[in-house]
Amino acid sequence: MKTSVRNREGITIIDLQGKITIGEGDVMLRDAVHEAVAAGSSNIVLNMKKTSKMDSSGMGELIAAHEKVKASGGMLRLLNLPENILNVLGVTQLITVFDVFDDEDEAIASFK
Amino acid sequence: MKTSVRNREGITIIDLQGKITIGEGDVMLRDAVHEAVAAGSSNIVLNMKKTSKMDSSGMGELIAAHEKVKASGGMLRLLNLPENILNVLGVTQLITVFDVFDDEDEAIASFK
Amino acid sequence: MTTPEPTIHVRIGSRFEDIELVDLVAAAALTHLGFEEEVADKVCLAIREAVANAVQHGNRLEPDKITQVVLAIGKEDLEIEIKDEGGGFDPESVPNPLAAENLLKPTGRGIFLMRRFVDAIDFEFDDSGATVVKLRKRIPEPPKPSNSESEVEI
Amino acid sequence: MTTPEPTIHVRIGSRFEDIELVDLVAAAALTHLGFEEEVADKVCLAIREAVANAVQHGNRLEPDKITQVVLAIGKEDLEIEIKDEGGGFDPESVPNPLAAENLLKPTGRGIFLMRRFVDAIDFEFDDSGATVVKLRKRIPEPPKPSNSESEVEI
Ligand SMILES: Nc1ncnc2c1ncn2[C@@H]1O[C@H](COP(=O)(O)OP(=O)(O)O)[C@@H](O)[C@H]1O
Ligand SMILES: Nc1ncnc2c1ncn2[C@@H]1O[C@H](COP(=O)(O)OP(=O)(O)O)[C@@H](O)[C@H]1O
Repeated sequence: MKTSVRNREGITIIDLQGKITIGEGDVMLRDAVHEAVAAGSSNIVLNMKKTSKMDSSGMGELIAAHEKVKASGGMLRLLNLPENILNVLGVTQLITVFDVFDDEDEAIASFK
Repeated sequence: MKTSVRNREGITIIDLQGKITIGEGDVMLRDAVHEAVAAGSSNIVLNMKKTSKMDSSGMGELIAAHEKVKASGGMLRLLNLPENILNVLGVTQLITVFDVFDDEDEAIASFK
Repeated sequence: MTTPEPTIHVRIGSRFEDIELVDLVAAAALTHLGFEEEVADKVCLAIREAVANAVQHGNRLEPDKITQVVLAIGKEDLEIEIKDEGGGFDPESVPNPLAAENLLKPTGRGIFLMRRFVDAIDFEFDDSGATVVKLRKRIPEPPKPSNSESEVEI
Repeated sequence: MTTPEPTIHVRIGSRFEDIELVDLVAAAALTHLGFEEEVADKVCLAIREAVANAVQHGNRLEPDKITQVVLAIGKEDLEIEIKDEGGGFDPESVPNPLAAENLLKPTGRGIFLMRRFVDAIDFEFDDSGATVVKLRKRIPEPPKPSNSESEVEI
């Protein structure tokens, strides 16, 4: 897993690439979100366009990220969910918890 | 493995797609060459652009094809060898047995 | 005597990175059996969850404890067994992750995902209490290897 | 006590299509170990040739005879064993396929390819005479799984 962080109009976008799975990808997702929040970002977009798979540990970290950002007074958005990840979030009904976008501009605009 | 046959200027081109390996691909290569020779083709080009791998059984059938075509009074040419197949034909020195081309027009012209 | 059914037996320690190995090997077997990628992804996720539980809950990440995975390719079904050296647990008492009070919990979705993505699941506990999770998934028809496509035109 | 080394044990009948299964499983293991595709292709070909010999020459395609392949992931090397239930043979008497008189022979390149594509090869014959081919290949450094790449920028 690989994470990289960029900024657009005051919103932090974290691009996730690879597997958000137990033991590594999950930890890296957590670290990236914690560091962004610690650096003062309140509104965060997770861009999952290049996320290849996610297991239940990854889902757990996604929920933890959601809670963490909310606790810091901000909001979390998910962007560009691949079909397989949409599917597991649907099956577990986690999809109801998240705000999901297909378009980066719209995700950014949603914070206004 | 998948074979399909076409004709250009009296030359038979057999396009090979997939694995030329023991038990299936090797047999299909043999059948395709035998059928072409039986149908009266004497000059044959094997287009291996979409050949994914070849094992020693596949190499054996390549030699058998070469001998078969020669016995019928024609010539066999190999076209578009992928890197990995070039490599195994090099290691086994079979590359010295075959006329190899990178360009279909040149392969066709070589029969003139 | 009939041809024996192919089996793949993967034996790993209790490290997270070994879960990845099992995932890749299972994906290779599913590809060979002609599963569509979308279905293969789901079955692999079910296997991954069972292996993660064996490594984490069963073997508690103790480095010398073994997790074993067997993939047995039957005539109609792929049977998968995941075995640890742990103390077992009561599958009946695992809470429903879809219940409103559990929806935001960070854990508790593994067994649920297994149930959803295979045709049958069974938990057995051997004499020592160790868990054997048995998963079963129907092999798609025709159950031919991936290189079986053929088309000869003369 | 140290973490046990992962092993993959594939048990197949003596059918050609099962060779494909071994190839895919071996490729998955090599990917996991970080082998470059070009090297992985060569090691898989060596394994494929050994399995084809076990199925064809050792077990003579008799459907009830078993071919077993073990991939043991050591600290530095991948050790591969291919075992059949045949009558063995004399590896010393296998002719050199590069010799002019053999160059156009349709067979006889399998063992040669194995020797070229792994670091070490050994033939053993058990009490019944059955062949065990042992191949060894150095695992590339760093011997980390394929998902280990990381880059965090804040
Ligand atoms: N192999 C196992 N050995 C011991 N306990 C297990 C095992 N598998 C599952 N469990 C128990 O069942 C619970 C639910 O498992 P699961 O649904 O996979 O969610 P999670 O692993 O996220 O907790 C675990 O928290 C654990 O207590
Ligand atoms: N597992 C085996 N059992 C019995 N004989 C074998 C075995 N492996 C190889 N041989 C013998 O060694 C010969 C050379 O093998 P190889 O180099 O792979 O070429 P090929 O299989 O094309 O003949 C075979 O023809 C066979 O006689």
